[in-house]
Amino acid sequence: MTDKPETKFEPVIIGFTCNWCSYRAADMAGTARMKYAPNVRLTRLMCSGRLDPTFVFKAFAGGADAVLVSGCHPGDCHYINQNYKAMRRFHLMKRVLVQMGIEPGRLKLLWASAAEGAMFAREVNSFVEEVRALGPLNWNSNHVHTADHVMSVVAEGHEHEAEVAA
Amino acid sequence: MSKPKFAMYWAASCGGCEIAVLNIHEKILDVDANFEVVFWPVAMDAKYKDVEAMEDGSITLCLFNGGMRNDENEHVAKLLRKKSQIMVAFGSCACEGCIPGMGNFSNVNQLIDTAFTTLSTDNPQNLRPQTSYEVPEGTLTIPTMNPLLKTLDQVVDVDYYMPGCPPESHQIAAVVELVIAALQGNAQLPPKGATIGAGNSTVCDECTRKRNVKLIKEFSRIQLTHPDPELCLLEQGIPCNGIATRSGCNARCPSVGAQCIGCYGPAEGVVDYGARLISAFASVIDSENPDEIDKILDGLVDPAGQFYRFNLAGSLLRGSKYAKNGA
Amino acid sequence: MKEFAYFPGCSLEKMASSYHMSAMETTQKLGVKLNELDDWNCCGATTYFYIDELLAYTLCARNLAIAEKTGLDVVAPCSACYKNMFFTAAHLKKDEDLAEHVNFALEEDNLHFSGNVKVKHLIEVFAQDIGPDELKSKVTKPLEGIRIAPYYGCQIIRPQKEKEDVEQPQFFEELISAIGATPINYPLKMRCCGGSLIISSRTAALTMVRNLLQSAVDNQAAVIATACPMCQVNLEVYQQQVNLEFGTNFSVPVMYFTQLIGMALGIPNKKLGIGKEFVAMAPTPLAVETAWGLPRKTK
Amino acid sequence: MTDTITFGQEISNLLHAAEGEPLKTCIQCGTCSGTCPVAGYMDNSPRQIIALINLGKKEQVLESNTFWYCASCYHCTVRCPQEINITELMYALKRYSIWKNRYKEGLIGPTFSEAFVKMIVRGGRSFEPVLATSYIFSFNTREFVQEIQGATELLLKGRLPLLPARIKRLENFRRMIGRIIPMGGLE
Amino acid sequence: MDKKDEKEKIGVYVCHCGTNIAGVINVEEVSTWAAENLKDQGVVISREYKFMCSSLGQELIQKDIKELGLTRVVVAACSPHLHEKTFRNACKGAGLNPYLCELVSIREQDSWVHTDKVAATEKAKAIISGGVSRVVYHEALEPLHVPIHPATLVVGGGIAGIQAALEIADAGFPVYLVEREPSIGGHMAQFDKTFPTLDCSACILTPKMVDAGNHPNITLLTYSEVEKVDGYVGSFVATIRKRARSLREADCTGCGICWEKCPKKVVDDVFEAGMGNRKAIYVPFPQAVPKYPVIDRVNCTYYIKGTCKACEKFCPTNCIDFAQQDEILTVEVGNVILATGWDLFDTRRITQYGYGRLPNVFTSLEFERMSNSAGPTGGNVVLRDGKTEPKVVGIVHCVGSRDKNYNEYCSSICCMQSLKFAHLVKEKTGAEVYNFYIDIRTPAKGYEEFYHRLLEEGTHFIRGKVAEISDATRLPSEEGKLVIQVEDTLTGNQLRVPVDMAILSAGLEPRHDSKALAKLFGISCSADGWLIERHPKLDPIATMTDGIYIAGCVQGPKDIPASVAQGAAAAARVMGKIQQKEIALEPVRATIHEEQCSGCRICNNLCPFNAILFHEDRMVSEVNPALCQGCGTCVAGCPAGAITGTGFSNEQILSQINGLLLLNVPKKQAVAA
Repeated sequence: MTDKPETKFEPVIIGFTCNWCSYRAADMAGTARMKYAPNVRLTRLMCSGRLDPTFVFKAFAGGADAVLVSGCHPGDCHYINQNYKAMRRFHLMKRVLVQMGIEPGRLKLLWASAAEGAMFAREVNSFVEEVRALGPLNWNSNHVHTADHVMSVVAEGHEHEAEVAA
Repeated sequence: MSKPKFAMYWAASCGGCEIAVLNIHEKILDVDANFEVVFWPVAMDAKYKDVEAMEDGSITLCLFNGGMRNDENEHVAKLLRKKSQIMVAFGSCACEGCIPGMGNFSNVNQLIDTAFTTLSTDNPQNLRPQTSYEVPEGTLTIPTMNPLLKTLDQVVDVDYYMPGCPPESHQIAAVVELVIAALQGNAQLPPKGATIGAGNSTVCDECTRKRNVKLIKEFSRIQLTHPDPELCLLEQGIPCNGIATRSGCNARCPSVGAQCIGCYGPAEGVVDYGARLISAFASVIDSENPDEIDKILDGLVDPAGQFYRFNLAGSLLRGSKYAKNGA
Repeated sequence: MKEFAYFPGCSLEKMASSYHMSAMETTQKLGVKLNELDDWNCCGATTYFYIDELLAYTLCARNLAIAEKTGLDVVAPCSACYKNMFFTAAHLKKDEDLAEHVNFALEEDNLHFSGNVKVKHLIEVFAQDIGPDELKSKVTKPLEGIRIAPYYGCQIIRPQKEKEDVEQPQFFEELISAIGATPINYPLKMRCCGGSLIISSRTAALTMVRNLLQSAVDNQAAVIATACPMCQVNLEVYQQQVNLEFGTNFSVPVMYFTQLIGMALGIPNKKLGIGKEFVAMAPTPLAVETAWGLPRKTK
Repeated sequence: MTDTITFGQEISNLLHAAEGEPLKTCIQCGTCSGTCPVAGYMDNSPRQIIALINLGKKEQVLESNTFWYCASCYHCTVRCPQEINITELMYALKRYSIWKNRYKEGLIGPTFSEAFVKMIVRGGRSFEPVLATSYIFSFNTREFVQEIQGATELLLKGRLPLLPARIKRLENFRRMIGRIIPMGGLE
Repeated sequence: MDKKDEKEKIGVYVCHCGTNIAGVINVEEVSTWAAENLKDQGVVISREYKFMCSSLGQELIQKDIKELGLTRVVVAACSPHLHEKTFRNACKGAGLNPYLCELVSIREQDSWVHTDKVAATEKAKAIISGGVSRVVYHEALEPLHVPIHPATLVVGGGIAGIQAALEIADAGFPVYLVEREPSIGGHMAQFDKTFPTLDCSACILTPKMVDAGNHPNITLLTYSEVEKVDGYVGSFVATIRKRARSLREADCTGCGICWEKCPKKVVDDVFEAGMGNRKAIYVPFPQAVPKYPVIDRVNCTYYIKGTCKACEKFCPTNCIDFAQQDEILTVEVGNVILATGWDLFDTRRITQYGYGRLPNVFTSLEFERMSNSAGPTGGNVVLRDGKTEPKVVGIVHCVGSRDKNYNEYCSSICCMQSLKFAHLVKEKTGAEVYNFYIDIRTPAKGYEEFYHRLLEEGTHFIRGKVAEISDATRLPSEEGKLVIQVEDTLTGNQLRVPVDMAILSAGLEPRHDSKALAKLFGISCSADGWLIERHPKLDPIATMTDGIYIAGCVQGPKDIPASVAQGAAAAARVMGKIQQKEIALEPVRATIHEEQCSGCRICNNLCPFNAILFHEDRMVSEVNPALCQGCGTCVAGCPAGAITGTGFSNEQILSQINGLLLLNVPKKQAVAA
């Protein structure tokens, strides 16, 4: 592989932010003129709890190389605790993505308060670098042999059943 | 006046849909009385060239089951589309890929490897099927596999969708009745693109189990527990897909104590069936601690299989409509 | 029968052999088996962490890896050994990078540490695994009337591991009560004995020893109980030098807690290594009172 | 991309278990010094050492005896309101000082430490009599006599070993150490 | 995403924001690009302008709406948090529903954070493309209108709650003031003097308590707790448990004979902070409002043994009622003010300070009671033996505050409180006083002057956090004293200060049950337990839940003037709301489509505002739009896709993703994807 500098891979990242903390963190980064990589395009939701896994899958299916999900810190949600629901979905989504042949590193969850502009900028930069290292999303070549994994778990389950029966 | 013409075809499917059609009992006689069956490979001898010879639009109703696994499937789908007035994606395979669609977790080479090299296969010379092969008599060909299995509507325009694996016989009977009534001018057909032979809501709508607010502390596999026969299965930690699966089957599985596995596909307007389930299951996990959440999720042995058993070919991530290198 | 891997540490070979003897005797009597680790090495003391952190972790990890092979939790009687091994295990479990480096070195001795060993101090075995109630039920010669100063020292308790009380723990007192003696409350029970400063900064260390002895004596302690060979040496062996340095007249016996427990369990003195002290403990409680008098103020 | 690294960063990098630069969060409250049993003997209190590090006064810190007086009692660490592991900081400073081969004159700590380390590398276990030679000659006469008296008594009570202890798999052990530091460096 | 049948007419407006945007992004190029490439989406006009938010810029949009018949507007400028309202209003002015306008940010999220001009310009195109795709699916919305009930519920009868209640009641609106203890007054009633003016606390508080007790518009519910809150801004329904006082208030005159005659003494660890006693039937303090006592059933002999009834025997009006039951009241209110105050940090947690072990270590509240002339020692500052005056007193600042082992925050009142203590000790005993501090924080009016006064009075100030307080004496001068060990950080000296008495200036903590309170009222509280305000600077009074306000220490540690100010401010906000008679709510709401809902109940507990109701009879769930806050969690969670969320619908967001990925643009034009 001979990568010329001008053909450096620029990933496209779709970001989902909540209206109250993380979008404001992005605003804050702007107001403070902090610089970060231009690869992330943000969508505003009212709350990270609004994040429907469909949106994430849609972004990947539509050609995004990675997806950033961002919300208020746990315990600080402006809708009490909806970000925990986002967190739970994030965990399950990640498992499904792996089975679908998408590297888990392409989905990132970032808690950012409205004051954490600098952190937001820093995290975006490091995420862009991480995704750049992963290369373009090409998940059809990343078929994961889920069958092996599943069969081993199923076998375990059967052993367990046998134990129960005994 | 001659009777309206009827066709039924199976692409990548198991044949269960045909059996379901025959399973409508005496109503099958109405089919025979009202239609002239012109093409139905399972039931009668027919050649593609006979179909090719027909006039475009001469078949009134075509029930097409099976997914688009290879170029032959696609060829027949396009052919029948051209010849038919009403094209129904019949059964889960045609609608959303169904079990054959699970092949989309793997690429073609992996599928062939699995079929020809696993222990149960006796293949000492490690042979692989070729799409064309020269013999003294000429060239032998078999159809070429598609990189991903496609649903019917990813290949041709579809008028109606009839979900189910297979569609429930009572629903088939109702649809047949409706079409006959419409042909006689006694009823109106639903708008194009509609799902027929199914409900508007999800399986829970028809399920009689008692239900409460849901909080899941542990997922368990149904064979490892003794679920309460009265209570919602999901509340008991059994991953029942009924919440997201289109109604129409009279909650057949939950009513006999098995969890819904989702054969009726997504509800109206849903973009990605699995995403709905991921969101719903995860939302009601009863923990705010990431480690504990992970532990609870370990109870879902094969999440992608759980959520996409029937819908993989219609999904955002593994449907050929979206997969960049798929089509 | 409870079983542990046992890491005696260098001091217990000779300098604190009585601690070793009494530990083996008492645990045996209380139904706990200590299996000495095969071919253990020095834990590195605090000194190693001065020079090279990675090397220090490796030394501890070698012992942990040997222990891991036995499938048992490892027990250390010396506070410094305990602290080093406990935090090495904790760091290696948390820091994959560090674990990789360390395991690379361990390969030379065909060892691998995967983080599955719990490290305990000997006194925790008595306080938690045996427990004061069980201990009390086995006592045949309660040390009634003897006022014992529990000396915790530093590295059993500190640094903090979870959210346990690091300022006023009580488990040592409970053990003393269990053998029928009276634990005394004195303010310096958590203070430092000076540790290795006895070598490198003698005056400072002797002052610390002086303060500790004074606090114990002011509160009428007949004996100081320790759970660390370093503390024992500093408090006992250096008593003469404290007396010379500060013109005091201390003569307080400093015993390992296992020796005191052993006495209460009726184990003969000789088996407990009693007789190697600089300041002998009086044979009976009465004698304690008369031999050293109460209270014994100096200066 | 910073080309220069501050003294504070250098020290922070040596704090193994900490993240970032914990010393920067010091509020100079003095809890550590107030708690320290040896603070009276130090030329700079632990609090002052942190202030000096944060100011970048490398020379002053290296000239200080503070960290060589630390007894590793961890009392400051459990009380620090900013949860700075001050004891580990003292270790880090010792390491730094030994690596740079710079320490205040007349201290026993550095030579003692090196002797100890070499001893373990040789035998795998500690042996007090050899160790004693590393420090005993720096004592004044009175201390010297006291130490010898104490040692004699220990010997008589059977508490001093006469022969150095060694571990069995010494060769493996040495090679193991060799993977961490080249042996030549210490032998 | 499939396009809708009827094509919208969309106008795109790209702002230069002077050079803020145009300095990095090629605005002209972006505007032309949008006009050409987003035609298929319905873009009929694309313009750029120096300052879109100026009146000229707004007129430009309005003119196009009128002349070109625009049905949708996309403005690419600054963050929607800044000017969304502006542009929506501009559209409204031209007759277009304001919710058909979308503002996308190419300043905060593009020109200000990127330096690469080409990349920034391309990103701006993608952002606008996303906005255009999204706006197609916007719906015309109308704000929701909710009527406001004129009554207010104030929870907590400390100074903040009293102030709020009085302000609202004086304006002529009804108030329910609920207090857990038998009397209102709160912590302020326990104090002797208040800093920095040293007014007598009772002298300034009692009149306000009496006013609150007598006010015709205030319903005082003491010894009561709110158990349940339903409803939403404008019409909350609160369920209040009025605990049985075991006497008929209507007959009680508050004469005091009952508690004189009561034989059962109880240590009072609430009002007297454990320093004094009360009886089993008691009023917490003489000036209590209301004046009626309560029987403490846990300690009353009658309730324990079944005999005694001394109070009943001696009561001249025969008002004692042992069989009295708790009363459950439901009240309807339009707004709620929470002013439940604080708890004192438990100083036992810092074992090295010896509280509870060393008798002469006192907490700040203990000292408050001790120095109060109506308190257990009659205002004498004495040691635990009750008679010896201390000769040396040490006051320890920051106890439990500014310490990650306990509470990381500064409790903000302890410095001034400690200075006050120092003054009082000196005044009452003439003792030497040492203040041990990390920093002296005296930022309010008159505070620094008070500090100077203390310096002049000769109080010793030692800068250093106390390491420990012990009875480990070493020198003859320390004999029988407490030794405070500290580094004087200004000189670097290690000090051992022998004192007779140590006072721990303990920090303020959230009420132990503040998390339950937050849950009850559906608002958020920080990890510490302080309730979270809508905005830390610009809206410290309101919460994220409309109609619920916070005042005083429930929001964070503060002193009396600040608590009073917040109480009054909360009242002003409530009165403003009441005057509006009805309020408009943002129409971002979720709706459940009944025919699609299967009643699976997944969504039911996804809503922290209890806005989702399950109808057992019809087996469907329904969203109450007035309770719904529009977070959208249920929309994302519904497995049947039966819930839609206005303003953030699936179509809008999916379409925006398409736009952001430039999937809506003819292939050859797609840039840098």
